[in-house]
Amino acid sequence: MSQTNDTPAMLAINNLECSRGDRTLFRQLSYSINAGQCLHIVGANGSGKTTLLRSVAGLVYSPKGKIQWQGENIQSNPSYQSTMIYLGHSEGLKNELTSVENLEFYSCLDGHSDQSHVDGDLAQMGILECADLTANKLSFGQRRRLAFARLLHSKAKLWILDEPFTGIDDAGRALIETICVEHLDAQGMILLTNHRTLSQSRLAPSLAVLDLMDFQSSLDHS
Amino acid sequence: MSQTNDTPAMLAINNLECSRGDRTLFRQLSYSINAGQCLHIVGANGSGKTTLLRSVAGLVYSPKGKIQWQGENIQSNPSYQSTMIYLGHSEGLKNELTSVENLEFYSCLDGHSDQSHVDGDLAQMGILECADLTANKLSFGQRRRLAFARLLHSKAKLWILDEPFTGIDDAGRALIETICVEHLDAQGMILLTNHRTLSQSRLAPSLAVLDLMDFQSSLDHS
Amino acid sequence: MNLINAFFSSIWGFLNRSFHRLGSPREFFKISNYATPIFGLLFTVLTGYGAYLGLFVAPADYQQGDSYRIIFVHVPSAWLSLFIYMVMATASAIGLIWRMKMAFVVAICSAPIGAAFTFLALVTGSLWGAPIWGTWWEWDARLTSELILLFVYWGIMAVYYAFDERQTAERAMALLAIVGVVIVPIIHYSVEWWSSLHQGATVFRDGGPAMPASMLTPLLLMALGFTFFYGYVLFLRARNMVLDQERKSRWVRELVKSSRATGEAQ
Amino acid sequence: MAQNTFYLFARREWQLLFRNTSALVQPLCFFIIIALMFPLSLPAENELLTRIGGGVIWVSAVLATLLGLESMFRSDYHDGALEQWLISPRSLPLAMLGKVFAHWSCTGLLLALFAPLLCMTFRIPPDQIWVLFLGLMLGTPSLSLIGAIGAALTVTLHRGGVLLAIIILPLFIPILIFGAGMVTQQAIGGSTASQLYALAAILVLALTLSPFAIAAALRTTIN
Amino acid sequence: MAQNTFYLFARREWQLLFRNTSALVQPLCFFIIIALMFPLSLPAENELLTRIGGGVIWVSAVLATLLGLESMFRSDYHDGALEQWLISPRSLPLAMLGKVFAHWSCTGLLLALFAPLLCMTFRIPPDQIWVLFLGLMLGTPSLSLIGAIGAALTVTLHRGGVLLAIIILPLFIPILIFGAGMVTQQAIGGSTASQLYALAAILVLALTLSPFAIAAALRTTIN
Ligand code: HEM
Ligand SMILES: Nc1ncnc2c1ncn2[C@@H]1O[C@H](COP(=O)(O)OP(=O)(O)OP(=O)(O)O)[C@@H](O)[C@H]1O
Ligand SMILES: Nc1ncnc2c1ncn2[C@@H]1O[C@H](COP(=O)(O)OP(=O)(O)OP(=O)(O)O)[C@@H](O)[C@H]1O
Ligand SMILES: [Mg+2]
Ligand SMILES: [Mg+2]
Repeated sequence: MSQTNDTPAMLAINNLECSRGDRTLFRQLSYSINAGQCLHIVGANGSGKTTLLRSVAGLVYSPKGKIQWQGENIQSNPSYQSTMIYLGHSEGLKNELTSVENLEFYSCLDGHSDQSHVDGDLAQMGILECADLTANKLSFGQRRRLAFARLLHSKAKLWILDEPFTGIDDAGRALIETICVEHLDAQGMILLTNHRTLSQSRLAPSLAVLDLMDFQSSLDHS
Repeated sequence: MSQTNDTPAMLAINNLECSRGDRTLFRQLSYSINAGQCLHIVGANGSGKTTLLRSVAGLVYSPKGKIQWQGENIQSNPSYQSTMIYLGHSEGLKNELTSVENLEFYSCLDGHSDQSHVDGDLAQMGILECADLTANKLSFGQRRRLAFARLLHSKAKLWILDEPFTGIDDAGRALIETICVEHLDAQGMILLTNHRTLSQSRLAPSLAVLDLMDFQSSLDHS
Repeated sequence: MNLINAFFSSIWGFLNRSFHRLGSPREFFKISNYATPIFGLLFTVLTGYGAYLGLFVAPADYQQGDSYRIIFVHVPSAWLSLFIYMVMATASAIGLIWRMKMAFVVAICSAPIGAAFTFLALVTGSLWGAPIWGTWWEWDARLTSELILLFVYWGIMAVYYAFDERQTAERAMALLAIVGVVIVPIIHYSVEWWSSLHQGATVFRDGGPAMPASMLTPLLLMALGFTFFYGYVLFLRARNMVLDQERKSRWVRELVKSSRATGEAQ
Repeated sequence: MAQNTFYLFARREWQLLFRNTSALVQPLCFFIIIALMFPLSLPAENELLTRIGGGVIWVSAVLATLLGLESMFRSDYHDGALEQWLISPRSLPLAMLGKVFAHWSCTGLLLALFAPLLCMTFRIPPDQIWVLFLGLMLGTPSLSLIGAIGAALTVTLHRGGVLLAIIILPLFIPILIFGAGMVTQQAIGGSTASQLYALAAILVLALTLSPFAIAAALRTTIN
Repeated sequence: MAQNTFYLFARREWQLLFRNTSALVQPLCFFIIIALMFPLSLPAENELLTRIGGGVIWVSAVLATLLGLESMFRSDYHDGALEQWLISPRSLPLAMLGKVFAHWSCTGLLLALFAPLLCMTFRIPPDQIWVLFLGLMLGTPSLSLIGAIGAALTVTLHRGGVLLAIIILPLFIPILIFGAGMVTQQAIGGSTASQLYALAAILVLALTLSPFAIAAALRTTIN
């Protein structure tokens, strides 16, 4: 893993080990990400990608290893939390609220005092026609798009995206890629998983790949 | 749509129209599928693919149009229900039961009197190591694989699969394609959606594509 | 023999046809154009005459004086609260079995009216009970089961408004209405099954009504009048609902257009 | 295959219930706690408790059943299992009968078996305890069967639990009246036969009709 | 921003509650129905009802609160909203206080306001009604606050509802004893001050501590 040691990395994972039940998923995982980088985590089903992302988001705590943001531990660190967004398989949308209301809530939660951008965001994600439908009526892909609309005006530096392209059609995929590229250009960071290679995508230039396999092989040695 | 009118189609969709709320999703959709065919339904997010599949599965009832299986309406038609399997986004797995128990239940439900094949099925889907984990501990991809294990010994002729490849890694995708091809070779039928084209996949030879766009354009004329 | 057969089959045919005509929202709307004012008129005449007879002509009760006159409101509204429930349950069953849209409309439009009559029966009953029994509320079988009927009505309305897909809402409501029908015999027979404060069957009982004709006539007139009132309000509500449900259909659009045109002409 | 369907669903439900043994005794605990709340919140007089004890136990049984009903179909709805039952060729009413039976065996049956013990702490005389037990054995299956209709109707709704209570409690009330009435009758030395027959009639009705109503309700709400 | 968090979460909860207006009156209906079950299941004597009325209303209030608690965090857990709150920079205790406040305003507050009417049908004398009302106003917020801790602890569990009831009801019992005790005291002409102070003390404690307990419980159970 090529790391330049002179500039302090924004996000540093140090010797992380994650276990679930009796099973150790990966061990001695170290990696750091700098501004403008996109890290693509690959691995077979059940290899621990989601667990890694959730650890970095602070949702799973593992006693072994360290995850640091600008030199500070991420656990209950508000300055980290306010600069990080995690989007996983469950989108955190309330079925009873409309698309607009859902997005407005997250916009408030992310600290925007003004919600006028919400309609524009929905339009940009191509779901303006569903603005007043409650979320349980949305199609699978429309839900995913709604969840991603939150990224459009976020001030977060670090995006953690678990399989962002599931259920999204080709147009949507291009859209999300564009949004990600813009974020990276603005010195943002992305951590994502995807089962297909991204080397053909627009993200390729700033892409780094981390294969969880590499940290499982060490399991056999020990 | 090229249809040979002399052999009666196994599954015939006739002038189907589906609406949700005030919106008509598609109209005058007619299509028939014969043994050994795989129909790939394409369309943008929210165009109504899932609704179409659920209609064919008998979960959504639309008063306009007809869906027939071997000349009989599919509504509460046990002989149809016993030859059809629908796998959607929610897998129907009980979080509190282990993989084996979940699979055994569905095997019983599908009418198998003997459950000895269950372990082999799990092994074939590459999730034997999770056999005794309760389903809530499985990773996203492992859940999907478990749901697909049900297909391995099913006697159903018609498989209705909504985005079967979501969350599944490359090895799993190859596996599922193989299973599908075998099913088609045994004169089975498949109805599926997928956001990526399948023309490169092993399913290509028996593939037909139905674009929902074609049945939306007619909406503007009326 | 043939004649009788022909007679019955023509009656059956007529019923069948009118059933189907009523089943179509458009036909219903046409019929209701005439029926609504007729029902309204009958309601006014019958209730007016009944009230006149009841309040001014019928003699005062030798025990209760004039306070008994509340019977002319209490009994009809109590009867109607049960009658409307039966109508609602029947309509629900028809809707579920024959997938008939209008039946659901009738059922769901009946619910608030039925609830209102139940409420009226409760209020008039307790107003009447205050002087007669010396208490305005008692936890007795008839009174309590009538209160439960009010909750069943509310539950049915709550279920209808809890779903936002109309088809689902209608069918769910209909199912509940059918299940809830057990409450009706319980209310009706409660006075016999449990010893109750409330008096037993007075009008429809073996051996004829235990009531002088001077009281019975206004009572029956009022009951008939209330029934027409129910029909009147039902038609009004159902018309609104049908228009709303069919707002996208051609005949409603034409209706709107033509009424606009006449509005402009005037 | 028909008998199988009943057994298949009952077994699955038992599997789920026995998975965490604490879930198994929960309705029972709940029943006891509710019943015990009354002695705590009433003026302390022995004779009062003996008089109202039967009623309190019946109310607690109804509430305990109600609390268990809420979750009856909810998780099956959320994880898509319900859909699978709907489109399976198995008879849905029979399947639901199996499910309700398993459910009852871990709530109503347990409550009924335990109620006599509770009665003793309220110092209810043995003849009344016997009547109460009989009433609960006849009444609780109807509660589960009727309640399942409500659970099926509200399964797709947010905050369905409270709506469930509102639509179902009025239907429970006749059973409650007959069941508690039996105890009161016994206490004053009257005949309990009419209430007993009424409870039995309700049970027969519920057993034959409610499986179909549950199935119809599920077919209505899932689409 | 701090005040905002409270308001943000309270408003969201209200939005959800007001979405279907029937959900709003449901806890109230439930309260009434429970309270109604008693007169139906007890021997018919006027004086009996007047004596136990206060206790019955308190028990009903506790149960109505309990039923509403079950769904408090459940849907937020299933749709992933809870995760998002946990990793947001907002103060979680404050957010939870907002949520509980909105929840209480549509359950406990409504119940307390409605209880006097119910009391009248039980023929409870006005001075006792007043005491009961005061007790409910002080007691129900504590019920909601303490109950939310239990709801947070059991949110990830299948059939959590019943477990919730079991771990929370014992904690509710002190409140119930003081609240119902106040009414009994008033009935026999005693002083109600000590119970009043106890309820107030519990409320202050619950207000200051339980938001942190709720937040801690959520952090523990979600991972
Ligand atoms: C809140 C209190 C009351 C309620 C809820 C109530 C309810 C009812 C109901 C539901 C019926 C219709 C029964 C049926 O058709 O099967 C009815 C009928 C009747 N009620 Fe009441 N009632 C109340 C108080 C009273 C009082 C105080 C009186 C007078 C003493 C009274 C006199 C009658 C009479 C004479 C009938 C007609 C009986 C018949 O022939 O069916 N009710 N009431
Ligand atoms: N009540 C309603 N009113 C209007 N539109 C509705 C309503 N309910 C659902 N819809 C719309 O119906 C469509 C349902 O689409 P469906 O789930 O079949 O799409 P899909 O083709 O499977 O999409 P995806 O690719 O995202 O899975 C969505 O566009 C949704 O917005
Ligand atoms: N209690 C447990 N005991 C043993 N293994 C467990 C336990 N809980 C979870 N696991 C395993 O931990 C892994 C979790 O994987 P995770 O969800 O991170 O996978 P993933 O790489 O995201 O997979 P996918 O590609 O399917 O999303 C799974 O393999 C699961 O089987
Ligand atoms: Mg994953
Ligand atoms: Mg879809």
